Amino acid sequence: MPSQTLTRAERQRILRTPGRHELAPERWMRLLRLRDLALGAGVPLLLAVLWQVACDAGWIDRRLYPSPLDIIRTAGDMWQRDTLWPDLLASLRRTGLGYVIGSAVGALFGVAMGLWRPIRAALDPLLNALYTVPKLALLPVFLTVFGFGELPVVALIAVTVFFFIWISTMSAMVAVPEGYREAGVTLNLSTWQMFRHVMLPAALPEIFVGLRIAAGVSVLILVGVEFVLGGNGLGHVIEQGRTTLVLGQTYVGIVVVALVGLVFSVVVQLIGRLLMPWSRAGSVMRQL
Amino acid sequence: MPSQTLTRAERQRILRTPGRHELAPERWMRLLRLRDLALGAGVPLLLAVLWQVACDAGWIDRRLYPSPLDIIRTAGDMWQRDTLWPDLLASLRRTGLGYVIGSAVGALFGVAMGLWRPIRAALDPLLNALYTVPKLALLPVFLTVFGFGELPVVALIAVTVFFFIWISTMSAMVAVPEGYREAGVTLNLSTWQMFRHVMLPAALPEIFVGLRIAAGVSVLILVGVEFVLGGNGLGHVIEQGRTTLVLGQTYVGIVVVALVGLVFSVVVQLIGRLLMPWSRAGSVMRQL
Amino acid sequence: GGGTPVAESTVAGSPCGAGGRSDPANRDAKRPVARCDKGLPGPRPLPQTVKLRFATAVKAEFIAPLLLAQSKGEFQKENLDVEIVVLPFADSVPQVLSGNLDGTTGSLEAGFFNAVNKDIDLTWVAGNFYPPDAADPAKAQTGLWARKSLFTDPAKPDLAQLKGKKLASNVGFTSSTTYPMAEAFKSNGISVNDVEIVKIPSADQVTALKNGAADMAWLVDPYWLPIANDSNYVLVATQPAGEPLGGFFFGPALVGEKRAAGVAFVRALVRTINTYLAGDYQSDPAAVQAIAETTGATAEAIKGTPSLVFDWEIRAGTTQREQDWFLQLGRVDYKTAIAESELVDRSFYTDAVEGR
Amino acid sequence: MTAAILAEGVRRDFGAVSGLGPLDLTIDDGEFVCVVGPSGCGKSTFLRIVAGILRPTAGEVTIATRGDGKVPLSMVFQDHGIYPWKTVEQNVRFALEVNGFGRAEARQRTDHWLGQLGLAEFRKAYPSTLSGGMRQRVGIARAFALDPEILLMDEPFAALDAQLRQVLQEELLGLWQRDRRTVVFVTHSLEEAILLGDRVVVMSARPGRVVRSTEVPFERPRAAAVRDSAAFADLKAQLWDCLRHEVDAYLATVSGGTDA
Amino acid sequence: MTAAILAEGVRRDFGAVSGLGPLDLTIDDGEFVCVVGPSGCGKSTFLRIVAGILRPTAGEVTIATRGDGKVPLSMVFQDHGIYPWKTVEQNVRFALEVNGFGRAEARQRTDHWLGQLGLAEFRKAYPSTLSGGMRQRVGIARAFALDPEILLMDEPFAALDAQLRQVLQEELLGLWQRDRRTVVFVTHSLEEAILLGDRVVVMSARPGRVVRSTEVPFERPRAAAVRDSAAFADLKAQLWDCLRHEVDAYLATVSGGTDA
Ligand SMILES: Nc1ncnc2c1ncn2[C@@H]1O[C@H](COP(=O)(O)OP(=O)(O)OP(=O)(O)O)[C@@H](O)[C@H]1O
Ligand SMILES: Nc1ncnc2c1ncn2[C@@H]1O[C@H](COP(=O)(O)OP(=O)(O)OP(=O)(O)O)[C@@H](O)[C@H]1O
Ligand SMILES: [Mg+2]
Ligand SMILES: [Mg+2]
Repeated sequence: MPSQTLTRAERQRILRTPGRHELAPERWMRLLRLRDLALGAGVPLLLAVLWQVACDAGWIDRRLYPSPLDIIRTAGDMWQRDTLWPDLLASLRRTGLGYVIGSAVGALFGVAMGLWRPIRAALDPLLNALYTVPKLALLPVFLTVFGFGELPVVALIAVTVFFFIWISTMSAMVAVPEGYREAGVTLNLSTWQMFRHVMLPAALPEIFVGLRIAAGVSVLILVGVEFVLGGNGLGHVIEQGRTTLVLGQTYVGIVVVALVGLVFSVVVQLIGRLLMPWSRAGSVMRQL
Repeated sequence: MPSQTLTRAERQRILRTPGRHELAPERWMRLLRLRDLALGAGVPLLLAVLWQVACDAGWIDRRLYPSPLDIIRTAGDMWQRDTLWPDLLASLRRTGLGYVIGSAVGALFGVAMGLWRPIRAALDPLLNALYTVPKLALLPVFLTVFGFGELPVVALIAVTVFFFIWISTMSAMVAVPEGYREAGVTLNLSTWQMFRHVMLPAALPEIFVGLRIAAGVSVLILVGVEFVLGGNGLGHVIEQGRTTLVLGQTYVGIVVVALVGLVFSVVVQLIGRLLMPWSRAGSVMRQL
Repeated sequence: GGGTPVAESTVAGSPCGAGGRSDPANRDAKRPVARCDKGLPGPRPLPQTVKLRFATAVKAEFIAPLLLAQSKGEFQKENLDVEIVVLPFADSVPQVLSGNLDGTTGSLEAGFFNAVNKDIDLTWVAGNFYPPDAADPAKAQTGLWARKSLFTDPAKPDLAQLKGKKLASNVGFTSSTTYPMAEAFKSNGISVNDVEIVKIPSADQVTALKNGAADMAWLVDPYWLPIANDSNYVLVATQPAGEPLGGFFFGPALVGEKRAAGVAFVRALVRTINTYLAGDYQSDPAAVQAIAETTGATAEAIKGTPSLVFDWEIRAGTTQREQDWFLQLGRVDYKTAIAESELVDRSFYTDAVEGR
Repeated sequence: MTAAILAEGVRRDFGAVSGLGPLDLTIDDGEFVCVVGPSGCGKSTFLRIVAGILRPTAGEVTIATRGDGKVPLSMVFQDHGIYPWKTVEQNVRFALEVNGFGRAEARQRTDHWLGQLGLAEFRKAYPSTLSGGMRQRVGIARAFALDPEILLMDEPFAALDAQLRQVLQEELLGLWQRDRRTVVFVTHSLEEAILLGDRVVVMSARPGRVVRSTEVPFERPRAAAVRDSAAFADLKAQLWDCLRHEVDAYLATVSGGTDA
Repeated sequence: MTAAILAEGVRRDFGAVSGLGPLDLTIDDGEFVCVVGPSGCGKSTFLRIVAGILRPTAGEVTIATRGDGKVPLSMVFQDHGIYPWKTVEQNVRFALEVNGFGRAEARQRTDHWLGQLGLAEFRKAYPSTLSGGMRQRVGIARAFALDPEILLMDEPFAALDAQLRQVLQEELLGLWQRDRRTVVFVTHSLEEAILLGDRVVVMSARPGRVVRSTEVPFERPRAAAVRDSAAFADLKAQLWDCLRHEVDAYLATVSGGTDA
């Protein structure tokens, strides 16, 4: 029957076969991880090489923008003269302390405001307004309250970080699907248990996004504060290089700050993964 | 039978009755909204009154920290002399433009990196490092690229906002439950349709948290940039008040900035609610 | 406001006269400052309008010559179209080099010397000002203020007692005030390295003094006002007399191919000083009003600090003296001082006042 | 006998939609009541009100417990109600621990019930790696392990294969008979309802009211053979008619609109 | 007759867990195949592989479509698979529009199927305001409206009351008979399987293989009375035995561990 044949010819074939991932999952994962690493390191390297070439070719004025090799050289010099290490340490101490304090208080407010509407209603407009108050403009207040030395610097970082964690945590708490809470109600959970076993884990992924954002913010604000306050730290290194036009020093400072931010962010993400083993369970597609 | 009686006496009674919300939902919602408003306005007002009292009583040095009434008076003066309005407008224009551009580009990167792992792998370390580069330290680069005038200011705001939206969007995309994608696969969605109808709406709530955070950030960075650049704007008002010791002006600037931030944040949240009508559908508990 | 003797006598026929010049080596506090008559030297408009762009870190009274020259049309008379952008000195240097700016304003901070050392063409072509009572610590003014209680005899403060104390500063010893401070310390037998720098922005230094965060601070206008009459603080060092520590810097174009425009620019500045900013200009309400308008400050705030002595001339040896201290303190990244001839070009203002 | 659950004029509106009509129902202490009714009629809503998750819009539910169990009430949710951030084991054990069971007992009960429900092998698995039926079994294990005085079950066996369903029905009956727990069991299977319940309650279409409440006349323990009896078929037919009437009414009302 | 779905040695592992054993199955074009099997044996996994959501770890599935429908394949998910950010109506209509149905036709089909499924009144409602059964009906409406050449259904009627279930079974049969669509229907109800299918496939316990594949000998259209026939009871008993064997094996293996 011709029509039958025709119909057969028209048939579409769809194949479902194992992909490379299914055929050799371990090898494929290793390959993927290698690819990721290569890409992640390759792109910045490529940019650095381009920059170097542009400098060598004279397209970029080397007096103003040192080349990557210049920066490495300067960094080596500074390292040998022991002028980078103490600043790095000072900055790490400040930002670490400020970050931890700010995150803790921010999470506290976020949780309280996320869980209880009256607290949210009472504090949301106020905190929203305070959020955008330029903290550096309030320096006199900080100096008066916290005296001098490390304390106002740490306080400024903590206050800034606070707002980011507050918003993330509060939003995350409010966004927890009600089903989880309802199940908790039938399990007779106390407020604390409900928080500990239901709200917190449900909100954790979003809170960690906030923590990651705030990690960067804490480094940024640290540098900003050190521009004007506290006579050492990476911000000071950058600022001093800038005002005295020792630009090599400035760019070394910038690169170190960027690396600190990168490491900080990676650490926060790793902690997140450790704390949320379930977040990758059952994921099949996402690996590709 | 005494034992039977005893058992009866031991019985616990649990009642499930309509709450105030169920008995008169509309009235109750109105009351709640009123309470929220009262709390939201009351707390800042209370703080202002306390501050005023402290100033009047001389606990706070009025020459350094003007009282709320002083600030209002100064604001009135400045308004009449037409010295506040143009700065406010200039700042709003800059921050609005920078925010929109930064958010758009950030969302673009966030989406691309959230959806395609190779892009994520390639750019994540680089952007993570750039995130914490103090943008103000790169002012010369911005000026060289964007010339003078509004452009570098807007660019600085846009670049800063970019990173926040990028992280939020990317995290939100990666966190979209796979089930949604799987359903989309069986519906033969194209990449664009999958994005438009599945990934974007699923990620929207988290993206809006990022947008809210970035709204504040854009105002903060605006003020920071105007401290050093651009002879007008609210940051200039604050800084000029500080450098000329007209502290009333500084505090007026700070208060106006705070209000701008508050309004900005509220607007972003309202837009979010409009765009996500489903987010409140079916919610029963959350109203209380 | 205060005042300073002014060189008189204008030689008839010359665009300004002998009063427009003084011996660069003369740093006498009572030295007459260079001045011409009002409205002189007269404009000599360029054949074609030249656009120039200059940077200033802030719009404040001390930059009034530039601001008023623009607002009063003095640049226009020279057929110059000058745009003023607000930018810190350090940030403006790259822009001068790349041609985005024709010149900038600032003081002799370490960055200037480092820049020139790196072959960045920047030339100091005109001075700016000095405080009227410079070198007279009895008069409250810009200078190093210290807590009185630090000294055994506050009437005759011995700076040696500041050893180990905290100095509030926004940049540390890289600014132009390093030189007067260092000289003051040296004459009391201590070094600036003997004090501890506490980094605090200028606007917050008084707060720092008050809450004990710092023991002393170099307070510039107008930050010393709140403690001017406070018996707890004493002024222990001031800017040197008769010696501007900064001013106007030209990029390569203005020194080279656009030299005529450079001279016209300086001529307009000089004329502005002579016309509006000579002597105790703050007693002239119109001048105060003009400054208030261009800086955005209130008239009262301007009158709160005394009239400055605007001086377009560059004293001999200023660059050497600054560099000496920066070299000694290691604040510049080279070892031997750059010669004044590579840093300074006085020909612009001499040409301006001599009508060339 | 005393009432364990006494619902009087219970209504629940969701905005303009009334989800549960005025419902009056008395459930005796120790009674096993099966609830059937058209989809969307308010069965889950009723259970949620009894469980204290929702409040009624009007009316009142009085719950009386003997106080001889650690947990007064617990519920098996239609959509499982388990936590994705806890492993199978943690989901069960944590519920026990927060309800006053000691560590050892909690562990022992968890092990027991995971075993009964065929989940022992998956104790360390996260719910996202389980099949639908396995997830439902976790919810069932949790409720059974808690051994509540009143057990609310919302279509608990819907996602289970016929065999497992039978096994669990027997487990449930064993549990119920041992301590005479009160059970409210929502199901869509009339057979299941008749096989398990002391009484079958038929609800009307939304907003659900009780349209019929029938005692099941079969002796316990009921053998599977009961299914083949004429009385069983008869009862089932009656309930079926009653229910069909409701469903037809429902479909007639709601399917209107643009479709003929 | 040609095969619509040809599965050859299909396996799927999840890490160390093998979810689906080597499975060989041929489903003819236009055939209605019901799949039963113990909970967790890999039924959903198989459907997901056919639907292209998952790839097999080994083996191959070949799907052949006639190309006479707009949509080659569509699936009703065990957990509904509908989007909370779309209303009931949007959930259905959007699926139609992206699959090449014109606006007018999409609207008309949406209206039709929402009506058939008793959802017309809730067309503007978001899924979070629906009952479990209503949500499942949205998923069914979407799949039916798409009128795919191959329809994969994963326990589609589990959350529906007995009556609605019957109504929808008839709808499904009507759809199937009209265009002779290929249907793969996973269910836990043997009755449903026998009543609907041309063939019933019994899967083994995890990792699921085909342990039995039985043609259903009843003529179509099948009246409900078929249930009462001896042949029906016999077939059911056979399948039941086969299945029990699997479930018992399953329970014996997995419930081990700490529990005796
Ligand atoms: N994403 C995943 N990660 C790990 N294991 C999985 C995943 N999905 C399924 N499995 C495993 O595969 C097996 C089969 O799962 P599947 O969902 O196919 O079962 P099923 O036959 O549909 O069961 P049910 O009748 O309960 O729905 C299960 O044992 C489960 O543990
Ligand atoms: N959160 C909510 N918001 C709005 N309406 C709701 C909500 N919850 C339930 N409803 C409505 O209440 C009615 C009853 O819902 P319920 O879940 O109790 O039904 P059900 O009897 O359990 O149905 P099923 O058998 O399908 O699970 C439904 O029509 C639904 O639309
Ligand atoms: Mg229900
Ligand atoms: Mg399944």
